[in-house]
Amino acid sequence: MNVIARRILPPVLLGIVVLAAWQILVTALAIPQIVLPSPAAILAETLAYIPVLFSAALVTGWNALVGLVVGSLLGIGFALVAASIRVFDELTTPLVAALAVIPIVALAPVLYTMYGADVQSARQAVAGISVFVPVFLNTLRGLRQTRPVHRDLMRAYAATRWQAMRTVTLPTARPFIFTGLRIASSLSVIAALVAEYFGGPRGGLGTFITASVAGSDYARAWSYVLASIVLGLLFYLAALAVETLAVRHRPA
Amino acid sequence: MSEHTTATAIAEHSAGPAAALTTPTREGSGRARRLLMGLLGVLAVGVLWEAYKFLGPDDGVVVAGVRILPRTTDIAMPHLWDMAIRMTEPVTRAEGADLLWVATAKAAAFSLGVAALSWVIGVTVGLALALLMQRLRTAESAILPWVVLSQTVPLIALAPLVRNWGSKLSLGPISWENWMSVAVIASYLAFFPVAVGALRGLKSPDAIHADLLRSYAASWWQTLIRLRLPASVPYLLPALRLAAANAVIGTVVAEVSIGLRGGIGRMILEFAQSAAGDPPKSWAPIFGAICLGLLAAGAVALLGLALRRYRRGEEPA
Amino acid sequence: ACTVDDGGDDGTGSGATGGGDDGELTQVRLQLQWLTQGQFAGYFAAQDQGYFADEGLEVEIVESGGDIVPQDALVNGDVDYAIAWVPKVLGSIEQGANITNIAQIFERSGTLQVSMADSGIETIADFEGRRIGSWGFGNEWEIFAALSQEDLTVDDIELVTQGFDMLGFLSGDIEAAQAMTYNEYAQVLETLNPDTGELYQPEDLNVIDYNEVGSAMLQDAIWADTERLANEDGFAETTVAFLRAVIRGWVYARDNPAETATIVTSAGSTLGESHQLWMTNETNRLIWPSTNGIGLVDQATWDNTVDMALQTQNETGSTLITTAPPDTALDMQYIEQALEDVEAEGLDVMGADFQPIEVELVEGGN
Amino acid sequence: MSTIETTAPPERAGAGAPAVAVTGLDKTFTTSDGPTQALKGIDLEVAAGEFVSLIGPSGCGKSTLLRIIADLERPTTGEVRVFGTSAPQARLDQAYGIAFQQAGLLGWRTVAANVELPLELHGVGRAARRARSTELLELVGLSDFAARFPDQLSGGMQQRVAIARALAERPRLLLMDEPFGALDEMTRERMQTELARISAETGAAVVFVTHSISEAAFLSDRVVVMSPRPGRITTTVTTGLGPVGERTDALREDPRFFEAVTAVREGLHAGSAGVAGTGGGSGGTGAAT
Amino acid sequence: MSTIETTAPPERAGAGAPAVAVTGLDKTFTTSDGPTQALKGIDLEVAAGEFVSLIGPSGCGKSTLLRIIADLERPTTGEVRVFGTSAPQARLDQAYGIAFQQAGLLGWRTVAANVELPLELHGVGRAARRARSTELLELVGLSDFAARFPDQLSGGMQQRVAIARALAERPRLLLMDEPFGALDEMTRERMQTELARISAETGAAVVFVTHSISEAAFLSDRVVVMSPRPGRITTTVTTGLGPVGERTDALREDPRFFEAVTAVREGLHAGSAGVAGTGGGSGGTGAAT
Ligand SMILES: Nc1ncnc2c1ncn2[C@@H]1O[C@H](COP(=O)(O)OP(=O)(O)OP(=O)(O)O)[C@@H](O)[C@H]1O
Ligand SMILES: Nc1ncnc2c1ncn2[C@@H]1O[C@H](COP(=O)(O)OP(=O)(O)OP(=O)(O)O)[C@@H](O)[C@H]1O
Ligand SMILES: Cc1ncc(C[n+]2csc(CCO)c2C)c(N)n1
Ligand SMILES: [Mg+2]
Ligand SMILES: [Mg+2]
Repeated sequence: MNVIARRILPPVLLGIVVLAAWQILVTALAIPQIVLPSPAAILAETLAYIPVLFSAALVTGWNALVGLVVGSLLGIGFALVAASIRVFDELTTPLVAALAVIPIVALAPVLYTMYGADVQSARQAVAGISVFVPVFLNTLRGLRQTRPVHRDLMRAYAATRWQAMRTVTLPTARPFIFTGLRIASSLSVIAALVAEYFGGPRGGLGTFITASVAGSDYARAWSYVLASIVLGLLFYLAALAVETLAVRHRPA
Repeated sequence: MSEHTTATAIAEHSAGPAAALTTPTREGSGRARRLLMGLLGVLAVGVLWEAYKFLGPDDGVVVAGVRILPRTTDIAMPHLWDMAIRMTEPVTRAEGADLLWVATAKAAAFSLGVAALSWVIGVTVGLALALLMQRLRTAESAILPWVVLSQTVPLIALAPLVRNWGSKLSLGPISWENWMSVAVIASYLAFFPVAVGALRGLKSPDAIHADLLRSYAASWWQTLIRLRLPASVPYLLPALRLAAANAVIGTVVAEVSIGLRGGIGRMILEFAQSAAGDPPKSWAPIFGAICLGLLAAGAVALLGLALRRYRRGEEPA
Repeated sequence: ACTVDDGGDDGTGSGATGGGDDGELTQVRLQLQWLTQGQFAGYFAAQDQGYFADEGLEVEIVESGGDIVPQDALVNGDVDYAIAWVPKVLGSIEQGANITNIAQIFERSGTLQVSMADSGIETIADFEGRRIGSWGFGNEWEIFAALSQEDLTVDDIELVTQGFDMLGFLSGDIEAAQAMTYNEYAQVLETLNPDTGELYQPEDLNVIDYNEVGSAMLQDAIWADTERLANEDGFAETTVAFLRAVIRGWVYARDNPAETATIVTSAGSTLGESHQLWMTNETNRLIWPSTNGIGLVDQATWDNTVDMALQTQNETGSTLITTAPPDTALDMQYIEQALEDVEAEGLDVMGADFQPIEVELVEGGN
Repeated sequence: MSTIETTAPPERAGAGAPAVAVTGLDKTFTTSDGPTQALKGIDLEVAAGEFVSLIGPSGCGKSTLLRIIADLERPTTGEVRVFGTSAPQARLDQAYGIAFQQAGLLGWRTVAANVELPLELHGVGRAARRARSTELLELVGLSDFAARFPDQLSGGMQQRVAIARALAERPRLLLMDEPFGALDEMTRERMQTELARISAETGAAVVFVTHSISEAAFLSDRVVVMSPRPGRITTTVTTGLGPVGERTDALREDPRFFEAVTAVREGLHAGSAGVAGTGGGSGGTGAAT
Repeated sequence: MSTIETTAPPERAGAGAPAVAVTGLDKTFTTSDGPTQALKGIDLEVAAGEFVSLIGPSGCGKSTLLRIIADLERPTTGEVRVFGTSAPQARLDQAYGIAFQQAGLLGWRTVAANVELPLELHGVGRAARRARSTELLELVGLSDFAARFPDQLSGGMQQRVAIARALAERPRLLLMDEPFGALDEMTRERMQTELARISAETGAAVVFVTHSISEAAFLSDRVVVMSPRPGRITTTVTTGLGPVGERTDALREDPRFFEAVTAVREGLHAGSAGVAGTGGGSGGTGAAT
């Protein structure tokens, strides 16, 4: 009850106000569809195209998911190695920094050539690379949060490396890993979608956005954008849910 | 969506202030060593590239119908030396054409300019939002979810719209230019980490500090200047670095989308035309983009150096 | 003499008023549908040769990029004229764009579907079950139209989005790639064939020409705002003047392909020399020889494109347009007037004896 | 350490009134688990210049009471007057100085700048600020550290800076929440002696929260013993060890001091008997009021 | 609180040897500012079953000495033997239990699971672990909190869990670094009494670092007083208050206890005279060895 009043109501109200203002603006100033479609028009378009939206979201979502899973696994794995082998960390620091600043638009064409333009792999790779960076950085940071007193304790218990990793290092890093995953979740959707602009099989949200825009069908383009927002949100919420399940008790 | 989790997301991502766990012995010899190791790392990737290109099958490694490792043809993976040599040759045979690396540097400089402006806009907007959210709890709960949601919008889809709307604007004598659209799109990416990071930073002072200032009957403004802003620096700097990277990425994407002439994005578009016949050429803008991003991140690192008084107790990065 | 705008302008774009006889040049903005390149050779030639200035026009040529929709820039009032493909604009018109095709510059479609000689793809019917490339951005409609002629649907092929390059095709990921005669086809011919160690030769490729298939749609046309044509004082005259200069430009390009290619390159294109020349030459072939005079399209050809747009479905089941465009969508009076004017000067607007030149492509197009 | 001249503050309104007068104070926190009563029926008067310690088991509401006096927390019911004015007014008037359990220094300010913070906020000029901080750092024995940053100081030194800061504006009332909790015993005893002297010299009243029985006994005119939650005042022990300003280290080995300690301990154990598992210890004398 | 049966550990090798024997120990840390000598010429022997406290000003090296005994830090020169074996061997043998200044609980484990941690790491079965943690939590008075998480506990309670954890494997040597520093006085006194009993019952030797003079005096057979940096042992005070296991709250009001306190204080002040500004206090009796 209280949570609804404090957490849910304000953003929903703000959203409604903004949408209403948008609708009124478009109606009152008779702004043509081609300049700015009204929320009502977008909604109508969305409702009319639900099956298409759904199948497109499925294509993009699947790529994002594969990228998310593979990128996260690689990110966590590399972070584990970097945390335990200092040389590896030093070797990879500039590479990760570089990876973090490569625009998808530059990467996508290259990856399409390397992996093939007829399969979804290149898109999944694009998503995976965008996921890798935040997951790697957060995990690495998390793995370095081990408190000295815990490290001492493990040493005092003559715990093996693996035991220390399992009982102290990983659990300490866990919230950080999930933070990385949360960021990565919606990022993976955007990356997979943007990658569609540069080639690959048709059928995803990205290709349909471009197709609609090319015909000035902005209401439909927006309905695809809307679907991609919903998809991104779903990914985010799923990451949040996994986090809540995995970190049942979040130490203050 | 939980307030805590959303608010922490980016700031944590971007390495909030680390505990005062300084290991002083590490630092002194570190700098030169890190540089050397970094170079070695880059070298290692180069060796890996060539080694895989040499050993790997032309059609890549395909497992169960999925290509796990890339193709190794000259088109897919040009030799590094070919890329390097191509860099020193003119862009085209046309008279007066720049050398490729010169053209790339020029394009990078152009994009950097736009990105810098986007960064400034993004940081300003992000800070303003953070202040608003810090000041008013209702504003925070109303805005923050939308701020998070804003980042699920594929900005590439917005680019043509922004250009369309921008062209409707004319601010007195100043007319809307395409590079402004690019800046708007890039700042849309840049504002997010700042808003979230700054909010976290502004809320970072211990309760005891807030109490102290309250006991001094300090005004909100005094508290902001003396306490909240300085305390937020360790959160802000990683956010600024992220914003810089995002500004660069956003600039390049928007340049591609809008076709703004002069920058790296445009170069990607143009060189794609000869990607098949002249594969090493299309790598130039990629290296340009990387240098650009690293340069931007480096600039923020300098800023961090200037603000190091506010980062005491942070683990040296 | 030759300025290409990189996008910036005064934002109003509606400066094109009045004739050119008061000594002051009339500002005109022309929106291209892609980067500066030989595809738009005629406009750059007109600019360079001072044909626009002769008509009292100061023309600014505005490039576009990946996602810029020229007809939207026109509708927004950013520019006075825009170059765009007819099928794409038909969609925009249905969405409320009130614009008119004032000159159908390209008479033929430049779109090919290119496949390797050994791929066995020689007709549209062979598309079935194959990986067929298209850029998207509305360039896919010709494929859809061709498919429906063969009673195929999108579901019978595997449609792959092509990037800005032909690498997907060359790597074999795309079995039949969309290619403009003037651009992507040349990109392939500028690439070393790993089997022969030499550049790809036309014999190495199967080419399906949509003009021959019968599903070709009208491409580069010049569009203007219907409202302004009808109501704005002097705009009609400006339009005719503009078209006169454009015609002269294209005639110049036809007669001087090499010079024109150089003009385009110095206007800021980074395309290689041989590629630029190839593009200029091939573009000429889409215009010349002209049946009715450059820019003039007969109603039947137009209706043909409209009919395809009405009938062809894409993979989401929607057609490009659901109702026929208003009659104002095509208005040939300005080009007719312009043709008449320049023909009076003795200009050859038919190019009946046009002969394309031989262009030798070099690796990378450089 | 030399004795530093800490002049008494100029007379202000309500000088005749007690430093602190708390009547019928209740405090209930509403948390997500429901309401928690932290304080119940607190009546407390601290005379001007008096040194009063609050002692009691953890969670009994000592800090809460202090915070209410400082107007950092609002009472649920009851009244708080500081030098005759309301608590909010007293805060605006800067009638008190405050020091917390944690030092709470600003990490980006030098030690001197930390001490000067309240002066800076209230518009005191640079030279006057510098003079005052020099004086105060000498008082707490950190003159050599004026230009250092807090993270270069031990926890104990940080706490001493915090105390200097609390004294910056020559308040007539000092509110201190376990300020010596982080100090080692020797420094702690030294600081206690200093604080006794300072409070006497400045004539400031002190409300001092502590966990340490001996600290409370050594420093206070009166020790207020509180019961576990909901915090009530169960006993008030008047130490009777003479003027606070005259207490020196010798007192620590004085039998009267042991008596006072024992009295406070008894009071504590009696107050929490039946709540915690352990009963009170064996007998002892003490001047319980 | 009921008395819990804490059986003595089975005999192990080197049972006749002293629990701790430190000879000629120096410790120098190399930092970026150059070397810091933390300890100098430390000789210390702790007999099996003996309770020895280390006291001294902050930074004098108490923790360092303890950490060297625990093999968490290597000595620069000198030798450390624990029950006749080397310190590293003793660590591998789990010859000691340890508790730190900070509780250092794992926030994602329940209280019981925290106590069971060392047992789990050393392969003790689930049932045996549960039985032991139940026993220990009763010992420290936290039976009701077994299923809670550390952040739901007060700082004092957390420290009690840490002590229970240190006792989990029935070590014959307990190393404790200010384990009661965070507890309030009452709980602290109670825990002291408990610790005295436990150490006697288990027969474990204890090396106990503290800042509190009274705590050291109350708990120890011997109090080792250290000087400021570089840490040296300046005095050893034998409290002479009888067997540690028989010390109860009554002792706190016993004149013999005050004497021991005074002796330790004198030792401390003497040890740091000339270093800190304050000289030793006035006279008093104490059994300084
Ligand atoms: N802001 C708050 N919200 C809810 N409960 C609070 C709050 N502040 C304090 N409490 C509760 O009020 C009670 C008294 O807390 P307080 O901090 O005053 O105790 P204390 O005597 O200072 O304890 P300690 O000796 O550990 O410092 C505790 O039960 C505490 O949990
Ligand atoms: N890892 C380290 N590196 C460098 N110097 C250290 C290190 N650990 C301790 N020191 C230094 O050694 C000295 C002794 O430190 P130690 O922590 O043992 O003191 P202590 O007596 O336990 O102090 P406290 O009572 O404050 O806990 C200090 O000067 C400290 O700064
Ligand atoms: C983003 C994007 N990529 C490719 C094309 C394909 N295309 C169709 S016409 C044309 C101009 C002549 O080459 C080109 C390149 C496009 N329109 N937009
Ligand atoms: Mg408190
Ligand atoms: Mg210590």
